[in-house]
Amino acid sequence: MSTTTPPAVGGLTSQELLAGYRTMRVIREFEERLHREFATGEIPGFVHLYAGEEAIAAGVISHLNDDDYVASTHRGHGHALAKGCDVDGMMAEIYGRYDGICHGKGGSMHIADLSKGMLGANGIVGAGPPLVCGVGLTARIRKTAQVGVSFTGDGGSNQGMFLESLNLAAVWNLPVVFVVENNGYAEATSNEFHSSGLDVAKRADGFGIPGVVVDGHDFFAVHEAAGEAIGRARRGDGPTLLECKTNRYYGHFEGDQQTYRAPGEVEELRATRDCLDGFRAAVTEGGLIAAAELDAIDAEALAQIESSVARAKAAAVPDLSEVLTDVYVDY
Amino acid sequence: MSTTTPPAVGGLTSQELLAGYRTMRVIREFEERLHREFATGEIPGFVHLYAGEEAIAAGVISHLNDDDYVASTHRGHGHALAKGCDVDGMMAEIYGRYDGICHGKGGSMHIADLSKGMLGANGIVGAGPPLVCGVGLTARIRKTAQVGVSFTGDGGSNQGMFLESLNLAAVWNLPVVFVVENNGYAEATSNEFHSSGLDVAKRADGFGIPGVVVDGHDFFAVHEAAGEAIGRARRGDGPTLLECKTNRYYGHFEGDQQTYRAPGEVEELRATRDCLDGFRAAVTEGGLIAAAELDAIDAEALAQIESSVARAKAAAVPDLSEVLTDVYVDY
Amino acid sequence: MARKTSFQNAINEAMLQEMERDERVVVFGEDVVGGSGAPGVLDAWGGVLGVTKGIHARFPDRILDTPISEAAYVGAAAGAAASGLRPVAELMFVDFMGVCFDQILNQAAKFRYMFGGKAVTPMVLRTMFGAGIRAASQHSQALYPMFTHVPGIKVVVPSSAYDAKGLLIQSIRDDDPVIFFEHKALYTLEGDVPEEAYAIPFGEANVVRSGGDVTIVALGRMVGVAQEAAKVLAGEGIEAEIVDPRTTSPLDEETILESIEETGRLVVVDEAGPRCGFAADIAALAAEKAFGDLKAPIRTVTPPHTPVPFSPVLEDAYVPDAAKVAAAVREVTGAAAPAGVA
Amino acid sequence: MARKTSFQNAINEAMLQEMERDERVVVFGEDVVGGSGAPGVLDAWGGVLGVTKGIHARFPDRILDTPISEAAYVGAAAGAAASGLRPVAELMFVDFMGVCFDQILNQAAKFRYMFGGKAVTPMVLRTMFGAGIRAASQHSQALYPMFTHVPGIKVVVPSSAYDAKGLLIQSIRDDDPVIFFEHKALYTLEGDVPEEAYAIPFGEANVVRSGGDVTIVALGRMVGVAQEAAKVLAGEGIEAEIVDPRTTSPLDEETILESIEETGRLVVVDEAGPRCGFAADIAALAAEKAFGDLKAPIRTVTPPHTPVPFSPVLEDAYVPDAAKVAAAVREVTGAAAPAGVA
Ligand SMILES: Cc1ncc(C[n+]2csc(CCOP(=O)(O)OP(=O)(O)O)c2C)c(N)n1
Ligand SMILES: Cc1ncc(C[n+]2csc(CCOP(=O)(O)OP(=O)(O)O)c2C)c(N)n1
Ligand SMILES: [Mg+2]
Ligand SMILES: [Mg+2]
Repeated sequence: MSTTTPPAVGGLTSQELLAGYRTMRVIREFEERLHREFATGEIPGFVHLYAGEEAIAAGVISHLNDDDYVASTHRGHGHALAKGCDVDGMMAEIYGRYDGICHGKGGSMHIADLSKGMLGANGIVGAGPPLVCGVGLTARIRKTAQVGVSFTGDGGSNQGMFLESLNLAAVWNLPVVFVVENNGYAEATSNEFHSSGLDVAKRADGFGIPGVVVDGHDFFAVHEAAGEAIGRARRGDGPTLLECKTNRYYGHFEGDQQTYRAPGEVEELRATRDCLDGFRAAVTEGGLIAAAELDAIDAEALAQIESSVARAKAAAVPDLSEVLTDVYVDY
Repeated sequence: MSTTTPPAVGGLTSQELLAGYRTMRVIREFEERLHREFATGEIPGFVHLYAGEEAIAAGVISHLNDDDYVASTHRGHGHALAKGCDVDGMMAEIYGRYDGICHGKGGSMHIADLSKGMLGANGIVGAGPPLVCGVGLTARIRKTAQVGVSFTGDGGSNQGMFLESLNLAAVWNLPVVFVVENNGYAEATSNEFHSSGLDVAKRADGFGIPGVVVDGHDFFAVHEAAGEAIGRARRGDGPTLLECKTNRYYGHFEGDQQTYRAPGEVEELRATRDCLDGFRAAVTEGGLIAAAELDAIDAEALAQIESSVARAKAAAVPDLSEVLTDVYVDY
Repeated sequence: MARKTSFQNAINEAMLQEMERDERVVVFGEDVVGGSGAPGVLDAWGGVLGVTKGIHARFPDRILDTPISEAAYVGAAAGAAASGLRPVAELMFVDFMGVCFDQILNQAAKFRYMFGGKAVTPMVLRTMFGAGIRAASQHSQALYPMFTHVPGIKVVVPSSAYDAKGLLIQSIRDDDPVIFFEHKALYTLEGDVPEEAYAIPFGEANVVRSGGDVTIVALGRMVGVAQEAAKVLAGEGIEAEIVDPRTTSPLDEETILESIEETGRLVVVDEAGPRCGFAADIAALAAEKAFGDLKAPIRTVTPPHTPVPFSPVLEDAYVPDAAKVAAAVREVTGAAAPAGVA
Repeated sequence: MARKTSFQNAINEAMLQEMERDERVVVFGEDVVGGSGAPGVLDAWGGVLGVTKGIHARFPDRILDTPISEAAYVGAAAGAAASGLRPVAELMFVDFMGVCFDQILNQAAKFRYMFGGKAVTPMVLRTMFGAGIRAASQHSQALYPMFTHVPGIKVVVPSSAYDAKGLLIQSIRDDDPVIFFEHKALYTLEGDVPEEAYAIPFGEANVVRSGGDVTIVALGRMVGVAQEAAKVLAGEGIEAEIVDPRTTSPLDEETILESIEETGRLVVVDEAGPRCGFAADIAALAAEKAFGDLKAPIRTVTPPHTPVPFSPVLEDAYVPDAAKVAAAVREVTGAAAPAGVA
């Protein structure tokens, strides 16, 4: 056992740094692979990819324990992976297999694992914030230090359920954090239009809770701001709205041609704002982490996704009797 | 025809002043009388009285024309009277008579008259703001100078429909005004609790629209602020949130004992903050209006309400066949 | 030990006893305490009609007032249930479902299925329903057919004080999301109610009255209406069997079908609307599974396909009454109306 | 002049023609233009599946994108209709009704009644529904039974391109609030559609196929399923009559009852859930008003009382198919299954 303090960026140990990088890289590989697989026509249904936004899931969720809960969105793979959901189980779910994390009954938009505190991706925009108010209530009533974190898009921040939840959490003084992933678009509609281009964080003021804006491409910035918000929640000091400015690389869903975006917009973002590139530069420049260590994670992630796709494709579909099960605990 | 400018308070002509006073007095008499009549058991259903808040309805709606629209609340008598709904018709409605403004089918909570631009009292808290967004859209599409005004309580400002509407009106740049009547309570729950005691007007900031706070006991203050907001709307400069701080004299509904209020709270308000008293003092002190003129209005209002109650009691109830009519225009 | 108490007290008692028994049970809703943040007394209301009165005195930390944000707090009930509490939330009037239905329809009801059987969401949503108190179109609806349509939730509609207590206790102990419908005109109804806690299992209909000539299926306040009709009919020599399903989902098909097997005739009386309603649901059940037993057309007695009118005379004409039920029974049994009855 | 075009184009054309004819018609919803405020091309989407594509080019001022605030903009449709426009709002998937239902249930639907007949609310809410494209539990529901239950609104469920155009034009011209259900798996279905505008009256069922042995009632995508079944059955000597009500509210009871009078047998196939659903509604109608004509129990063929599963194999097993319909028909007609069919 070494007694020297390991090097850190933003107060992070090298282990934490590597873990953060690994989370982002696994998400990226997962999503890039899905993008290619979707094109073959083998993946059923609607698929919304998180590529480009990884620093948010990784930066926020690295502060959470298994008994903290996350309520996610339609764009939920990143949150689920960061919260510890099984990669193979997720991939098999997306392929509609019985080995899927929901036995193939949920699919991409409903990936969940309550044993990991993953309350579900959600096909209903804005439905997650009320759910984490409930998590916060559980923590408050049971006097635990649990925290609930919801993710919502910029578009979702116009949904009444989200806005009501800000107030409910304030009034009940709940240990929750409302993360807003502002990627500038709600489907094809720009934030300039659907929210008059304003910061979502500004809405927090009207409910008397802190509203914070952070660069969502920057793992370190997200990590720090989320740490404060989650710490505040754990200390019993109430909710925070944390807005992360980000970008998505792919269409709203697979199949979207993104003609509403400026030509070259995504290429430019990939070249200049990529969270993985930024992270790599920050940790390698100062010599904190050797590039080779990151390369090894990259290779591992690639292999892991490769294997999960192979397993998913080979896995059995559910038995037809599964249609009728799991509706009720007891009926 | 005289060429001298008539005396004015806050830029109001004496005719306008008398009209404002009359509106407030008729509302007050209407509500005080209902309070007494309710106690006899002859009035069916839920009745929410507006007494104490008259300056808001009178001050805001005096700026509106018949083709401007108002969407009201469960506490709607004041708005309906100010918007020009027939007093006899309203009273008969509350008694459930066929002569009622809605043929007895609506009752106190659904008084409406579209020919007067009264889009209805509403039993659903927060349902009015979306409706006036629609009115605003009508004006925008038809390029008229019409305005839509919704009223919402402090409690109703926590309802998602209200909050969404602020944003929709901002995004579509609609000619609407969202009036919030903050009487400090949502039923038995205090504004201190249900909105952390904050000004509702603060919520406007997050949507990029002006939020204004005004003393709702003061007809002149309301009139001026409402004039600005409605003017802004008519000019095409978009929505405003106008919060009027006010108080209700009676319980949430008739029958409520108000034990959640401080002893003497209402008596104190009646003695010191009454909108009619304040108005009388303001206009008589400077000699703008003779007290006798106001007394005459008081007597007329009393007589009008007296007569409307007598008519309502004598009026016929609807024929049973009325149950089946008015569901559809054509079915 | 049973003693007479009201439907309302029975519900109050069920909550208190379950809160005592299980510290995961929490209660919240608008003004369920009443007076939060206000200068006067707390627990001023105990719910808009006093049904939660006294809970605050006993369990001050486990009952909470809410803002008028039904979507947020009904969703919070789902989230709390999924994370370990057993919330009993209140939707003041079921008419307000339109502002929070997503959290029931797409969240609480579907968690278990969407998540492959790995979620348990033991929440109860108590709500008032029904006509008869001149509350007009937006505060008088029955609406349980809409909830019955939704897989994943259970729907309870008690008709007596005894059932209200036992079914609410079962609702709270149940591991599935439950919506519990309280008819506002039944709150003062008295009945024999044991003091101790007891649970009435879901999906077990109550044969409220036995009779061999016709089966009347009725729920909630319509059970009393059916009983009134049955008394009149008995005087005419027609013995009606009244079956109260108590829960519309799950539904005790067996008891209903057995009764029809005996009587050969079915009248369904229901306060919900006729189209895609509960009366149609029961009629369809019989037409599919008891066709061979039926000796006459099925008759449903429901309000018309209209909103609930305000004026007392109209509202009274809108809601099914004993005379309409008796007339329907006479029709299916081929009996003549007694002199003086239309 | 009729020519082949798709269900989706038929809908698009109906909107364009009515916008041309009546300047009070406006269209709004999420991404119905697509690209508002964005740096790229406007009308990038024309709705999530392109159904409103091209409207912006023709009527740039009368089509608006909205924030994701369904309650606000559906309510705005009601308010706009009450104040003089004829809005056609879009609820992307009917599954999202839970966030905006109040504005339909308690506002648009009830204005006329609550206001004593003095309001007119000519709004249309277009919405996608139905299973079959692996969209999972929250994007695949049918839900029209809930709307059918609500007095004051009309409910339209077209099954062909021809009907889609004519019924949507009627919806826009109609003075009552209408909800218009578009099955997402029908968008590419081609059919003969006149180029000119035409309206199909509400409450007039379409007898899609004539036959004397059994009546099959079916709506939306289930009409095609029933036709498939009928073809198989015809090979076995069973002639099915298929009645498509086209609107569930108002309902053409007459055509359905007349058909049953001829055939004496009823099978209802429906994609909505079984409990308090549309199939039950039709079965109840027959059990009440055509009992004397029925020679066999009624059979309903619906999905089970479960959410819609994601996995393609499960979803396919969930939705009624021709085999299930044929089996139900064989049952009620007493025919033996042909060799090789279970
Ligand atoms: C209540 C509801 N309305 C609309 C939709 C359709 N929809 C799905 S995702 C989406 C856009 C969401 O935008 P945003 O919240 O910014 O998230 P992003 O997709 O950018 O991550 C919309 C409109 C939905 N699923 N639920
Ligand atoms: C959606 C909805 N939730 C709850 C209610 C019950 N309710 C009627 S009035 C009211 C309080 C409203 O308070 P506020 O908005 O402040 O108006 P005030 O009564 O003070 O004028 C409540 C909770 C309702 N009618 N509609
Ligand atoms: Mg976005
Ligand atoms: Mg108030």
